Amino acid sequence: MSVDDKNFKLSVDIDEITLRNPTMLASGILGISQSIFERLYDENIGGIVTKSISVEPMKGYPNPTLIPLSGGSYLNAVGLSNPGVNAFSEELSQNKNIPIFISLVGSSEKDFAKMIKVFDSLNIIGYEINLSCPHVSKMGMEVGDDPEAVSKIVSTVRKNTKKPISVKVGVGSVDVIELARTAIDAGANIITAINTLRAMSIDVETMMPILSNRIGGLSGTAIKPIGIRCVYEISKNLKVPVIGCGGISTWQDVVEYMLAGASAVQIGSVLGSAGPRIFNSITKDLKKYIERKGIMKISEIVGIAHKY
Amino acid sequence: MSVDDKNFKLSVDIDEITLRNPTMLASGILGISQSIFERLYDENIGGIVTKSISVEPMKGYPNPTLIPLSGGSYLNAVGLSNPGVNAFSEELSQNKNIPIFISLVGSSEKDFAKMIKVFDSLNIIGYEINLSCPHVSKMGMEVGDDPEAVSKIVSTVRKNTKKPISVKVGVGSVDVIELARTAIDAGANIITAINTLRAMSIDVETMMPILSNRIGGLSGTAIKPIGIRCVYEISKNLKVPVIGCGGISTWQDVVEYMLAGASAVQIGSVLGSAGPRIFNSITKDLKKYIERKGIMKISEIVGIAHKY
Amino acid sequence: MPTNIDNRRIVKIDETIAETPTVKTLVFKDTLSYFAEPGQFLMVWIPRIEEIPMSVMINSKEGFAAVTIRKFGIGSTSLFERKKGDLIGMRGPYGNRFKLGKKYEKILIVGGGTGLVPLLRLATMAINKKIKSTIVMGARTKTEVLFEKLTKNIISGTASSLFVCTDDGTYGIKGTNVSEMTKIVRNENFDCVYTCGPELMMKAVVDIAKQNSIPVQASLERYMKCGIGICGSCCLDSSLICQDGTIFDGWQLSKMLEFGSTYRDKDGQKIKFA
Amino acid sequence: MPTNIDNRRIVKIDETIAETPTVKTLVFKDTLSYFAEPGQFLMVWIPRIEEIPMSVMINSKEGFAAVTIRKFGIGSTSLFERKKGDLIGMRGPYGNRFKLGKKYEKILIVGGGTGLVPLLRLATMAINKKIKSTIVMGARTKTEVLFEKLTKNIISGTASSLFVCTDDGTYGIKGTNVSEMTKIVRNENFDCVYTCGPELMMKAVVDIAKQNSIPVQASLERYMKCGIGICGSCCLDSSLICQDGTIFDGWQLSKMLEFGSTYRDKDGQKIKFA
Ligand SMILES: Cc1cc2nc3c(=O)[nH]c(=O)nc-3n(C[C@H](O)[C@H](O)[C@H](O)COP(=O)(O)OP(=O)(O)OC[C@H]3O[C@@H](n4cnc5c(N)ncnc54)[C@H](O)[C@@H]3O)c2cc1C
Ligand SMILES: Cc1cc2nc3c(=O)[nH]c(=O)nc-3n(C[C@H](O)[C@H](O)[C@H](O)COP(=O)(O)OP(=O)(O)OC[C@H]3O[C@@H](n4cnc5c(N)ncnc54)[C@H](O)[C@@H]3O)c2cc1C
Ligand SMILES: Cc1cc2nc3c(=O)[nH]c(=O)nc-3n(C[C@H](O)[C@H](O)[C@H](O)COP(=O)(O)O)c2cc1C
Ligand SMILES: Cc1cc2nc3c(=O)[nH]c(=O)nc-3n(C[C@H](O)[C@H](O)[C@H](O)COP(=O)(O)O)c2cc1C
Ligand code: FES
Ligand code: FES
Repeated sequence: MSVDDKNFKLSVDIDEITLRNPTMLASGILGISQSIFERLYDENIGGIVTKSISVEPMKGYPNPTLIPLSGGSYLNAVGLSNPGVNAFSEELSQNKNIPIFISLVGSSEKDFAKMIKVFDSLNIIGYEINLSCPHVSKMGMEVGDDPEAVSKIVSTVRKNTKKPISVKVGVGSVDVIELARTAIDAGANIITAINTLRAMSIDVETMMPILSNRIGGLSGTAIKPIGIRCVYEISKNLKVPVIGCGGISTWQDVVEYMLAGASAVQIGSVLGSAGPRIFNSITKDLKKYIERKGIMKISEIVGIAHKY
Repeated sequence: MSVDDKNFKLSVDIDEITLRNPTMLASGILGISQSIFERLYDENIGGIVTKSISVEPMKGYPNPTLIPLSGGSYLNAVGLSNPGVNAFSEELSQNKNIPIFISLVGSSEKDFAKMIKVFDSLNIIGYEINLSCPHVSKMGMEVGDDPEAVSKIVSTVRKNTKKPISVKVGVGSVDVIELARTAIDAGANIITAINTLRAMSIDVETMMPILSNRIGGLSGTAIKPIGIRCVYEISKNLKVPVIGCGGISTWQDVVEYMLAGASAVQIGSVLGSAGPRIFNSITKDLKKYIERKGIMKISEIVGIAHKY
Repeated sequence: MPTNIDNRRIVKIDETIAETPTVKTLVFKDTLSYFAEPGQFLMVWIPRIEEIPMSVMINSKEGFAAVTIRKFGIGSTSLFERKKGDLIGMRGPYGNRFKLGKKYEKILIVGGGTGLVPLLRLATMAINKKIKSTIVMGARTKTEVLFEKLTKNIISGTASSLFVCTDDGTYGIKGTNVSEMTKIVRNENFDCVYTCGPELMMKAVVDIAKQNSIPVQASLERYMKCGIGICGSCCLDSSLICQDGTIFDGWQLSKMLEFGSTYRDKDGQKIKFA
Repeated sequence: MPTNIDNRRIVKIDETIAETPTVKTLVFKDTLSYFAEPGQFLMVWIPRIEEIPMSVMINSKEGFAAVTIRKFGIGSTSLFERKKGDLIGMRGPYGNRFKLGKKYEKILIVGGGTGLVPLLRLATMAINKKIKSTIVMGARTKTEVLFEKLTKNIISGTASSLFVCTDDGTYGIKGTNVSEMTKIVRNENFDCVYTCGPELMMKAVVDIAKQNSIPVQASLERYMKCGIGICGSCCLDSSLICQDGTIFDGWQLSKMLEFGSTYRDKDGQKIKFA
């Protein structure tokens, strides 16, 4: 079997982008180093989303910033720590062939315009706008919960770049479909769903919140059924390309998201237990699955569950 | 040690109600039979919330209505099946000393007024209004997502009864604190948080949604960190008695909810794996915990985490 | 070997066996079901149609099990109509099991219709343990007699025996399995009586066993949604049929006011047995 | 024995040992830490203050382990100040381990400061396996010499030996552990060199080992948030120190352009080693 045939079977289109397979790195996971991106690409990842980048470098919150919960779930409040637009454009400057989305976070339209100005000449395939970080004031979710702000920010990004824009939504206090609709109306091409859910953990011996920020975002296996539901509802109602994210740890989870309507998926927390080689093993298993099912191309399964 | 002493240590006050211990049965779990309530009371449960009752009997959805997920989480869409107000008041007519909240669900103020007329003379301690069932149209969450409807329904219930009213909130598309505030302003005494979260599961072999209703509510261990966060935020912001619910399966989980601000807790899904005797074992362990910590009364720990 | 019984398995139907015009057996490969204890049940998923509780039927192939369905409402009819190669899902096996005392030598098994399904698994086990089993099966009429050949195979070459009764006398002994049981227990001593079938039949079996001071175990049925002790729809007095049962002994049954008297329908209202 | 290393344990500090004016050891009971492999680390929680990675220190009591802290910034200072009876939390032990080849007979251990912590666990293990260990420890000055007595206890009655160096010559051999190592490897053959300490020191140790064609293993440090391969903050080239390391061999180190050259700060910007 030729390499082309192999690529053909797993390759997916998201808006105008083609990825060699539907697996992507979720934002904020291992997401600040070009060397790591190259290692992941060697492990057959389909695409990369970087850590959310802001105009200025951010130290983030003190530790604990991440808590492993039981059964493959995690709670985090890293506080969007990132090296800032300048250091990060330097980091990506040598990128050649890795399909990278840069995730952007900011509190004003100006922030986004500034970053695009720096990033847009890099070898990247698009942007993901993080409107759904559930634990940093004035960024992420607080913006995402304000439809007017969403609309303004997305239009600004749209005006400043020709590259595809994905808007990452979460389950906050605005209906996820409405949020997605607002983003699409303002010029977004793709919706990424979902980010972490606002959550908390308190230690019973010390009686204290564990995260330094007290409240953080829940990720991992716990949120998969919620992510599946959001992808299903968004893709069914809006007929836009959706990238599914949340709680994926097996090839079955990838298939489940695609059946729900995701054109591709992002994988995050499971890297903690499985390491970067999971992309290799999941893509191999995806290929076995479509061959067993007699499906020509994995993209054929996108949204099949809508029929039933 | 006398019985009184035992009761004193674990007893909790919620608004004007005193329960012998903070553990309650969550609505919809084993919740339609007086004989079962008596069995649970023999197992040392603190209080009961019944299945959500509507004016007319409801068959609910066809099966599958409940899916066990991995790691102690569940997805359900039973469709609020219940025997209706008349059969259920008959069911409870012989209740003497079991502290029962009746959970009410309806789509109009009239529905609620009708039910209270029938139920209010029974031997019950209060009502819980279900504004947060995430998977039945025109009931539960669809009402809960409409602040005006919430306000009207709660005021109507308030006008028709002198008993304490708890309003059960969930993570939908309205901010949980705002929803709680609306309910309290309209006359509710207590907030129960949280209900299940809208979620979905698709089978990868048949490519079909599993629940007959396709979308259902996520319960069990997955949602605990979200429930803890909601209880923390509601009790911190509104200073009202909160009953915590969601993903409790151990005494540590009960303590965690109480530290977050819950005066009592409701326990549901874990009954699937642990059976009714879990109330007995959890209350025993709670007693050991407070003795080890040198705490006189478990209610002293309510909301301690707010201090840090 | 898989261990999480809650995990839904999707299986291909390997074989279908027409037992009577309205009863069919579907055979499939599933390790957990193969190792089911006698009396346990599966929650069988008919995709996009229903999920219904079904006792685990024995099958001769290693690693295989089966369900035997009586065509009834939407769910069972749709399952009945599945063909070889179709996909169905299942979780379980759930519930407790028929218990065989260590010193048992002779047992009496009384069943009717698809109630025979768990009893055949029990009979197989008892006979393997060299316990002499007297099996009394009832049916309304000749065409509804179930599993006769299979049962004969199970008992062949052993001291166990089979009595087939039809209400209308078109086959075997004329009369109900209950009236036949009454005769049998008059002449022979048994360590235990086991029964599964329509509730009023079981009620009669339990009463006769009690009158004759024989221990008895009955597998009860109630409307089930979750099958695992969460929803409460299967409650009978203070018991949950799915979690505490389905099998109860004479002592437990004697305290159940609703046994043979009332059941709850899909919305939880109490209905009297006709 | 507990098995989920990700589970946070809250332990009471059982004993505190002042090692130097700025270094303290906290002893606590924790089965998982007691069984830690040499080189593994814990994520130690100082409630409402910080969570910091700490190598697992040996302790003589069964079921007990320890951490040895150098007072530095907020987190380490706050941990340093904890008293007997105080509660701290921990998860782990995480990371890979120093490997001892099956045929090893003689190893060289070169460490400085709290970098000695994982090396002492290694030395204990090596000596138990009858591997002759030459331990070279460095400190800037006499008051900063760490674990000398403890190490003497570990090696007493064995063929192993200890060299203590101070940069300023106020105690033991005058000079760095690196210059001492240079002398030692000239006269003796070793199966492997193990090192942990400041990165530029380790870089020198690794270079000398390479020049002398001795296999080498070094335990690296980078800023860690998660400790388990999720956040990426500990990346060094394409490696994650927490998940792929902390221990790397000479072959891996030779491909790491950033080793001894740059590290990333808390926001992920690359900084050159001074
Ligand atoms: C533990 C157990 C084991 C069973 N084993 C078998 C078996 O081996 N073979 C067999 O043919 N039948 C068995 N049944 C009965 C079988 O589950 C029902 O006949 C079947 O569910 C009918 O479904 P339906 O959709 O065709 O009927 P519907 O038209 O939906 O309902 C008709 C009647 O069937 C019963 N029923 C329907 N759904 C359920 C349900 N979820 N749980 C319990 N009863 C239900 C009720 O009495 C209901 O009134 C068993 C039932 C239980 C509880
Ligand atoms: C695997 C590993 C094992 C370690 N073992 C020990 C040990 O046994 N004894 C000991 O005293 N120290 C050890 N350290 C170093 C120790 O973690 C840091 O000194 C400590 O975290 C400083 O925290 P702070 O809050 O006091 O410093 P800050 O004032 O917050 O920071 C000062 C410097 O400390 C380091 N640091 C701070 N936080 C971290 C962190 N989360 N991860 C890594 N480095 C950090 C950074 O270099 C930082 O620039 C180890 C580090 C690692 C990575
Ligand atoms: C440690 C950590 C950091 C994260 N940082 C970001 C971020 O910077 N931007 C963002 O959009 N999402 C961020 N996320 C959310 C993930 O991208 C993803 O949406 C979420 O973790 C769910 O996927 P998972 O269950 O596969 O982890 C972060 C998640 C984790 C666990
Ligand atoms: C099968 C099932 C039925 C439920 N029915 C109701 C209901 O009728 N009314 C209600 O307010 N909540 C209902 N719930 C939600 C529970 O009361 C509870 O809020 C939720 O399950 C979270 O708690 P747990 O994780 O302990 O199960 C139901 C939950 C389950 C699993
Ligand atoms: S079927 Fe749900 S409790 Fe028995
Ligand atoms: S510390 Fe997070 S990846 Fe290593």
